[in-house]
Amino acid sequence: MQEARLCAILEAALFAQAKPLALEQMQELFSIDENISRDSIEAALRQLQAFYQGRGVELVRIASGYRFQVPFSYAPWVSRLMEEKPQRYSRALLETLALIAYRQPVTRGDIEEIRGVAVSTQILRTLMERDWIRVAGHRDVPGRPALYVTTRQFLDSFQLTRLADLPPLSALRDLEQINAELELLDVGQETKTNDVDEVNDDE
Amino acid sequence: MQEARLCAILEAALFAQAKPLALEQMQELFSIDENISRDSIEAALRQLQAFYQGRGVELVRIASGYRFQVPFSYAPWVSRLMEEKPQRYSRALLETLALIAYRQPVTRGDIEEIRGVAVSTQILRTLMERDWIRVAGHRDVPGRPALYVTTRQFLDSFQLTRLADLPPLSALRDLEQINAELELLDVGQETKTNDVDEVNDDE
Amino acid sequence: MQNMSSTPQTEMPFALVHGRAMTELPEDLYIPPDALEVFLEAFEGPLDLLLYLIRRQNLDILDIPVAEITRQYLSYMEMMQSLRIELAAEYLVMAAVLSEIKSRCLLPRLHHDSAEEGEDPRAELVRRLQEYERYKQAALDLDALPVEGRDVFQAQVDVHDIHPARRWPDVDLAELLLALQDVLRRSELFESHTIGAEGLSLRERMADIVQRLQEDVLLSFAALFRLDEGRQGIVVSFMAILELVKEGLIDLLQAEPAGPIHVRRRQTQRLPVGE
Repeated sequence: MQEARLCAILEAALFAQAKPLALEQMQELFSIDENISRDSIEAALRQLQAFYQGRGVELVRIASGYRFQVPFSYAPWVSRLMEEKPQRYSRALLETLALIAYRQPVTRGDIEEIRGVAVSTQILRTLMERDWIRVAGHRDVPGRPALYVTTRQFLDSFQLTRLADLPPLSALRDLEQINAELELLDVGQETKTNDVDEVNDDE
Repeated sequence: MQEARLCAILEAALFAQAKPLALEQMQELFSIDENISRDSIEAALRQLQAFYQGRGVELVRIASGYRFQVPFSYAPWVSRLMEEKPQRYSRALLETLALIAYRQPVTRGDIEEIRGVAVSTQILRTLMERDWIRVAGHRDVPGRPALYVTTRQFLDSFQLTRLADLPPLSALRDLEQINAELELLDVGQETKTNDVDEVNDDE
Repeated sequence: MQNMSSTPQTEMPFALVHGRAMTELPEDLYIPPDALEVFLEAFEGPLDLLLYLIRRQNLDILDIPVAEITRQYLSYMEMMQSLRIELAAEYLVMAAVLSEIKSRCLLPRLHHDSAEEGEDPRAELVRRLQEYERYKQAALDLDALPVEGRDVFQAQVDVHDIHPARRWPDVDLAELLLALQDVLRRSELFESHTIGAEGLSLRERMADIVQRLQEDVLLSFAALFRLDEGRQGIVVSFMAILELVKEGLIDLLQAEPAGPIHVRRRQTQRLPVGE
């Protein structure tokens, strides 16, 4: 199959589907006779990505695969078309989500301990309804509290391919080094380990 | 506004929803300051149309406005993408098929006699559509009922090289035991998947 | 509140606090009383409020002037209480924690190097503040990411004249056999009433087939059936053939798809025992 034709078929498929397409799904579009390798699909995707550079749509790779999307820079015009105005998320919701994303799996108790306030059931419900978090199990302690983790949908929604792509957490500093650090003009504030690597993802 | 920018904004708006956009709606995307005439929008749309000529999506004009759509020539691939999750075959269908396989050639009457209930025409039609059974002739009795046999496709579907590879009926009792064991295994596996450290979500 | 009574600030009437607000509280902490409730909602809890108090003064978390921060925190609490705004319990707990830290800081340290006195009383609070602050920042970072449906939009095009491909359910052989097993069991129930006379023995038929195969090396599959025996006879012959195949006594051969099937006896074999 010619590369241009392969590109056009992938383009048609990616635009036809309202969900991201995984490489495997793209491969399944073709019959065995058509003999399309994974490599040639990836090459065609790269070509499409280059082709759409700077246009009103872009081809992005996220956790579940590839999808065409309208870039951020066109949101002002596109959102005028939308009947429902996109909602803003409360700080309580975002902080709860951040704690789940960076420290998963966590219980509600873990979140409350760090935030210093109660987590409303409504927030957890909203996050579940958005399919950003799910209960992955229960911690083996009295009461067996639910353990929350983020979903693939969460990664997709935030344009991430995996958890390691989350913005890095700022470092914790040690109080005992305070005097030394302050004297040394407060250097090295952001060079310590970040937690993101601890959160494994099974992509 | 540069024409390329206008094109990209219209492209973004048209791709942002699967519904057609009327010229008036496109005009409303822009503020009065942006000062975009109907003519310049139409010129930009013609440019987009030309641009997408021969690609996997095309910009078409229909009664209610403009929209991007997948050209029909890509239907073979796109339709594979849209495949619905297949439903399971009914017990009645499987029983009918099994009886045809083991007792072929049989008439509908034969099957009904053994099953003790009527065989729906729909079941026979589905089995024929699936290319698992065919009419091999007619029994020489009043009414000349069709005689059903299984096809080569049936053997392929069940990974048999010939009918003789069908397990003998006497093996069926063993099968029941095996099945019971398999079910026990399944239950064991399901509880395992409830593991906690599985961070990501695979729909 | 009992927590408050241990601090000097509680003795101060609200009016005085009000009067000294310009000098002793960060300016923007003075808020018209009717807006205080809104102000409270702006904080995500006591840690958030404390961070605010610290950051307002460009202080490092690691170097909190506990006495000063505690004083500010408590006067803020007091304002809320005098306005009868109901405070979440967490705020009151924090007031107690702060007061305790403050009093421990005031105690003279007798032995600087002893393990007992080693820990800075502020350590736990500083740890919590830092921990909270990094997630507060992470939440802001998350919010800054382009979110689908808010900042970016999935591109979609019309596909109305393209229909989903037909896909058939998968069935495995075991499923088919289970279905057959069911139907046979049911049919046994039916047949026990109507049949019983014909008396065709499966073993007898098996022996019969093997007998015939000794004479001809290769027989047509169809030749093994006698139509005059009716359906019952055909079924018995068929089952006999299947049984013989299973026991490895005969082979069924089909040269091409849907072509004629032939039956052949295997080279080494034993006669089945007749009934």
